[in-house]
Amino acid sequence: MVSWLPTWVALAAALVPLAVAGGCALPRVRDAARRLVPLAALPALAAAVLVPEGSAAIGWLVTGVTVQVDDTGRAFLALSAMIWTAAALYAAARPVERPARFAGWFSLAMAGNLALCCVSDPAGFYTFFAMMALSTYALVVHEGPSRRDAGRAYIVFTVAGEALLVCGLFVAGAAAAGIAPGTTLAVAGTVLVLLAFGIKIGALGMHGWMPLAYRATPPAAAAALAGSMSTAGVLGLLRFLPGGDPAAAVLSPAVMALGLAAAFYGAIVGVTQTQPRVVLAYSSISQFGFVTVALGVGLAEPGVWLIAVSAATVYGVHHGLAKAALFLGEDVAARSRRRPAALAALGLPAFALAGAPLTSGAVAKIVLKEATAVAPGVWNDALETLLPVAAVGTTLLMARFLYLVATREAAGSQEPAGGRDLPAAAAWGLLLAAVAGALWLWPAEEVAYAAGKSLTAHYVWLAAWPVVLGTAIAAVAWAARGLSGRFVGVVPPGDVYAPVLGWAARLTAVRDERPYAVPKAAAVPVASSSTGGPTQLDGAGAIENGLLAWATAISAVAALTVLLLLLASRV
Amino acid sequence: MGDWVTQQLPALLILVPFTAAPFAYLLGAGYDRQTALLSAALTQPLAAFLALTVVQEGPVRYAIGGWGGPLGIELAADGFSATMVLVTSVVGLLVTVYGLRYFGDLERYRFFWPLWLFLWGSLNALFLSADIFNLYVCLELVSMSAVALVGLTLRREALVAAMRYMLAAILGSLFYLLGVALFYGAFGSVDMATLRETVRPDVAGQAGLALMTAGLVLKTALFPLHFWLPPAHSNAASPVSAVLSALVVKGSFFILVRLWIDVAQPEAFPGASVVLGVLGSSAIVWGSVQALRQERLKMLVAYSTVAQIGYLFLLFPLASGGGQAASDAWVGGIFHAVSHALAKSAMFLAAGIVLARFGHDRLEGLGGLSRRAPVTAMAFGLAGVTMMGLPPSGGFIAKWQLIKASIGSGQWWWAVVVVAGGLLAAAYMFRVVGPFFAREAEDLDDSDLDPGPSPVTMDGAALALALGALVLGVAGQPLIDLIMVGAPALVAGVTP
Amino acid sequence: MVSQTDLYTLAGALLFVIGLYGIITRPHLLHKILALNISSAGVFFVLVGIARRVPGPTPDPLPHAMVLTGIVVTVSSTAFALALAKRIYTDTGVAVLDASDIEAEERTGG
Amino acid sequence: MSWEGAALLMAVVAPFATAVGIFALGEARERARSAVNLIGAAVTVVAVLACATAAWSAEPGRHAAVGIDLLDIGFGLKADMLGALFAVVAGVLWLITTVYATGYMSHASDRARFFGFFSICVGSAIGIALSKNLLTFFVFYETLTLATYPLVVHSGTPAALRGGRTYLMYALPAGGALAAGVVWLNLLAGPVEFAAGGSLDPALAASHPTALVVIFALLMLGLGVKAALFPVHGWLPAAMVAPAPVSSLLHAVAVVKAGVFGIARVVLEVYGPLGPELGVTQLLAALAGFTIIFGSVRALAQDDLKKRLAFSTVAQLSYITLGVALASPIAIAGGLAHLAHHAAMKITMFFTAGAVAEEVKAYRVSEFDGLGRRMPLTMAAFSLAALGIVGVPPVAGFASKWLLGVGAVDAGTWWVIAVLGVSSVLNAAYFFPIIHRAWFREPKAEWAGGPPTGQPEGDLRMVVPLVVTSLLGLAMGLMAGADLSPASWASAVAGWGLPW
Repeated sequence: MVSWLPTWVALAAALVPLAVAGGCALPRVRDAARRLVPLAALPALAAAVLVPEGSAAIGWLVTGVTVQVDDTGRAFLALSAMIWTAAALYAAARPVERPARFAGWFSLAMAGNLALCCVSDPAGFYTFFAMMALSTYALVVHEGPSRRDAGRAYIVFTVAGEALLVCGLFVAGAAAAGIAPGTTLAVAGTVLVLLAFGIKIGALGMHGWMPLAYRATPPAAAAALAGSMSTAGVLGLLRFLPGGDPAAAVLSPAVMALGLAAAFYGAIVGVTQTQPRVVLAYSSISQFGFVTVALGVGLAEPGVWLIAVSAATVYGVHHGLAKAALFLGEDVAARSRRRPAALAALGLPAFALAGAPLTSGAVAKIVLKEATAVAPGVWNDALETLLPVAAVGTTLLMARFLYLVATREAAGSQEPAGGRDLPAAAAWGLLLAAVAGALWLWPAEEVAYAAGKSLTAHYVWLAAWPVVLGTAIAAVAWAARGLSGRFVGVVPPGDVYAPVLGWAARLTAVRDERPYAVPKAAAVPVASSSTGGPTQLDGAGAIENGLLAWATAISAVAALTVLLLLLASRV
Repeated sequence: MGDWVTQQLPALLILVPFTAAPFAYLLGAGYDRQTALLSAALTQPLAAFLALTVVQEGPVRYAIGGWGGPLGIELAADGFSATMVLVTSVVGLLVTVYGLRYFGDLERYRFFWPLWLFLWGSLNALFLSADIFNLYVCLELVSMSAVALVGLTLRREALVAAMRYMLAAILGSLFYLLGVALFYGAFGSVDMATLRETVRPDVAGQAGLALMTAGLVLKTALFPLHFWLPPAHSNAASPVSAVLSALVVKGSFFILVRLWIDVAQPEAFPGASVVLGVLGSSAIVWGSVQALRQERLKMLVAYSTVAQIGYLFLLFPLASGGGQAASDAWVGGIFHAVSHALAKSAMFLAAGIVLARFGHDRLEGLGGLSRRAPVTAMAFGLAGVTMMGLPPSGGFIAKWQLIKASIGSGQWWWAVVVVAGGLLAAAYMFRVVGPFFAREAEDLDDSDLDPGPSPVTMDGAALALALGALVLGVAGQPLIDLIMVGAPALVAGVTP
Repeated sequence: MVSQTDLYTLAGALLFVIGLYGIITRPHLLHKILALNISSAGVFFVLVGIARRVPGPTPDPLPHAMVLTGIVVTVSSTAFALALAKRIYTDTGVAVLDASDIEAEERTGG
Repeated sequence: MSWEGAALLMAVVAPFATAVGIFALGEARERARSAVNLIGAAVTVVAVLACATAAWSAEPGRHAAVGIDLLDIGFGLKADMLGALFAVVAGVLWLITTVYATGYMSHASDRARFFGFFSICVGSAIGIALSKNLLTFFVFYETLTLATYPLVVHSGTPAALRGGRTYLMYALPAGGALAAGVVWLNLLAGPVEFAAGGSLDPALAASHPTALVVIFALLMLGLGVKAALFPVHGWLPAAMVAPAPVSSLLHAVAVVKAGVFGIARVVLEVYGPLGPELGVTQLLAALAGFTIIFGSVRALAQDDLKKRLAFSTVAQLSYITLGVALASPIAIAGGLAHLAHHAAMKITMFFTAGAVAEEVKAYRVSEFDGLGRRMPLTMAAFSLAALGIVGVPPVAGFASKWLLGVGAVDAGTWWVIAVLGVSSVLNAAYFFPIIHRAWFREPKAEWAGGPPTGQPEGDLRMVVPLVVTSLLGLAMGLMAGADLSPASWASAVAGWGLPW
């Protein structure tokens, strides 16, 4: 570690892609800038490795930004930088429509994602989080037949998430400014933060966008979205959940229950899907369920939060790398002339996700288990029983995914071939290498400990049996596909949210209102009046005509005189 | 020399126009306008000088020919008188300037000049009179010249309007004279300074005051006795309308104020002042409602006068209690008279230009005025600011004072009337100003009749009057000082 | 006890009211002008009576001066009114103020 | 007279003098008129900046002031930080708008009238900003009311006249209510000066509670019309028939902000602690909260872009009112910062609406498909501003929303947080579709190729100002924490040191 490197350099390095994005917007230099995108995340990667721990406040920036480099942030920064680099390399090798534009938005999202790993204050985090989330919209709708539905789903959930987040962060921001919110407000703020980042990680009930967006986004962007940007939600939760605050403990059971339910729900709905990327989306929903469980455990007691943070970080990194590799691999397999080889290579991240022995998944599951082991009371037993079952589900999902990829052509896919296969494969290969090696090379002590532990026979068995069982069930299902086929496609991608999204669309549809220039009525005909008064006689006019009559008027003079005299005589 | 002029000021203010009037008639075409201009140019500084003298040296009294009362004629000028003389001179000068080009040397308008000078002199005499019989004579002089001016155009509507005006005016004078007779019979004097000491609220005093009030109310066209005003003011030539609305109605109002606030104490006649206030309020509402209904510009402006006169009468109930509130009401009422005089004359002068340009004054046919005659439109609009009582304008200060007096004297309901009247005024003002900006109506008018851009003197006169009303809103303090000089005891309690 | 002055005053008031009645009810302009003159006469009556207010044989001269002035004013304004009425009659064919008066005028056969 | 006094006078007089010059030069002498206009605007900017400097360097509570007395009414100006904030916003944006308007109005008629009244409006707005007491404020406020009318009806079409009528039907009764409130308050409490922390005697709350509440209601009714508070907001969408520069500077900045600025003055510097004590500011906050939601919902379905922007303004103005009405210095800072922030962002959007209407004759949101290719800079500026309004950092809107939210926590009002959240969603719901259409929909055939070759995408006199204002909005947000940023300035006004 180089101690003289100031902390803010990390943020500066993370924001390098911003300059690239700017270049992509300028007509003159956009083609040159586009070529720099694969290099844009490298400074951040270097910063993740080199910048020493520390924090610094940049007072003038937005509402004051705190740059923070710590182990958690470093892990996420490294993860994101790796995924973005691989995704950018892959994108450079594949043709997309309007490449400069794609590169611009891609870099902008990258900048946001990398920068948010370097800040720890609510407003600063929100700034980069929003930069990432909103520019991703452009990536989601960039091309492809299903982009409109995907875009709508994505933006609706993102906007809701941003709004929830900012509200939740108000409480955090107030706390940072030295204002103690009341207990109710504090809990409400925590709930809002949970919901907001829950959307990003597709937590149960907030997952509706994920299948649609994952399906439509171009492969490289999808890899970044699923691998890195969703995982940023985990970082958000780690940064802003009030771990250690007794007030938040009340939420712990709900969070754990939600996570567990997501783990199963994702698996069950996922296996019925017919498109590989949708399966991956439901896999993400399921996998982030595990992370959610860990965080729920961490909320329960002040002492266990740090364990939960560690578990969530490791699991997040593991899942992110594997998922990104799956997305790129899915595209490689679809375009490759050597599909079996591609399928074989896809097996690595698939098994890793399933938690097979010797993979990063096995290590991550051990770290996770450390966290769930400290869950309070009955939850401890429940998690111990149910998480391996959920792992079976993950295996099933992976099997379903591989099956769909393998049989895709049979399903009539008409993906255009093109681009340079070798650089694309190389980019994917880099990611595969990261999947294979990351957790074994992780410098943190607890990870190394878990890695060592995963090689022991007991843990190999613990990791292996759900995979074996899952594979067996998959095989049975395949064999009995007449029966299991009935479940295929029963749930549409995005499941329960389809009607909600339609409603949102109607809400913002323009309504053709009456234009300004509509003649009100025909002009009143011009009439001349010798007396000069109005031509139309209404009540007021009739009375006035009466008053104007000579006899009335002079009588009124007399009446007034009498009235004044009468008033006088009273005295 | 300076001293001599100072002493003779009240007399000079009457003599100059009265002397110029026959000259204007006798010299005839070609010289009448110059004569009028010369007279105006002399009278205006004299009025300003009088105001200055009054502010510096207090009220002025002057016995014509050295003959004092009871048989001789005495003139007196306190702050109120000087204010009215001053505003008359300002409006008069600008109307004269406006009239130079408006009437030109048209033969049938040649009587304007002598009549107008005569009217001016009569008004000055009225404002400077020290006794109530003299006021009767002045009232008649003012009425006769005003009636003649209304009939000046010899148009049928104008003649009928003049006749109606005339009968009402004579009748009003008779009521007034009867009251004067009763006063003299009961108190043995017509001199206001003497009456102030001797007047009692006995039967004769009550009856005399009631009769005088009725006659003056008729001549001021207070609702519901406004029947003669709209036809007379709208059918007269525009400079005449300006003078009538701005100054002539203020003449009889001036006497009312003298009688009620100065001579008789309103608390001696409690119900009556409330009646006047109620009628004033009704005038505000009714005049505005009628203005809203009008289809012709000058009718609308005339009804606006009916409404604005109403504010003046709020002075009576507001001042009746004395104290600070009375003082506020005094300033507010007179300030209103002044700013209304400036603004209303500006509006009629502008209306005159409109009539000339369009050949008619139907509201729906005035589209595009702001393009065709921007200065005219602006003069009208600025005058409207005062009419609505919006700041910064004299009208605002006046209403401000009136509202203050209402709340200060615990009679908040008059404040409601004042505010509502402002809103109604805004409503009818924008009925006029709105179409100025209209575009589609431009094609409607007959541009063959359009005499082209109006002369600078006409536009300038209208604009100057409107600006004057606005300036009062920010730099009105000297005028307020003037108004308070020698103010009646009832309202002089505390200097605001 | 009704004094001489009061008698004059009451008689003058009566004349004034009679004139006023005529001004209100008679549609023809000439009638109105004449009625006005009757009212003026009433006012002058009152003024003349008031001259007796001072004790002693010599009446107060001031009301007489006022009456004289008033007569001058009334004469001239009557002349002016008559001229105006004539002009209106020439222009419109009738000598009335309000359109509604035309019928009334025809009824009374003015 | 001290230099501060001279600056104060100059800041107010310069625009009025400009108006006189413009009227005097008339329609024909266009170059001279434009020169006078620009010089006047530039002088005004210098003067308001000088006022701001004076306010910045003054000791607390001791402001440079000038004035005249009439009756017991002291008319006067002072340079305090709150006033300087609004004055600088109005002055600087006027200069920019002048450039824009020169381009926008280049084919219009009656330009002398237009620019003349425009100058009067700005002068009144600056007068409002720098007024030292309620009466002076009222005078300029009413001047502004009137001077705006000719601008609303400028085009002279029946629609414009209708819009003008609607405007007056709201503005004039409001003026009446304001007048009544001002007079009453002056009678009750003597001349009402503006002073930080409130100028009313606390004893009044005990002796005249009902009167103070009624007066507050009258004042809010009067000010609320310009501030477009529900239910007296209806004129603003109707007034959108005015030319774009009017909508931009007046209906997004000067006129409407005069209303909220007045509310700020009354709530903070007249009523002060009496407001919460009497319970009136809580009601005001609730009304503002409702207006935020209401305006945003109404904006949703508007196809006419300017109307959509107008309803957005209705909602956004209430952010300011809401902040001012909350019992927290942080929220107050947020509200006041929004005064400047919203100005920069909304003016950009109205500039855009005008530029687009002039260049490609598109007036409706549904006509914006692919416009980003035809007018990339313009639409980029628009998008940036829209993001800002939605509250996306680092554009300015976020900073004010952030302060408001943190302030709401500080004040313990949870519902404000909910309002802010719902409003953010709604803001996105009505702005993102426009951004989506402009950038992500297939362009019309004639736009697909981008701007005409070799030419800029529009009249540069329009494009440059709107890019400048959008960058201003970005800078205000990006550097919200810096000294002298509107947010810091507002925090200083609110008496709250920023924690960053």
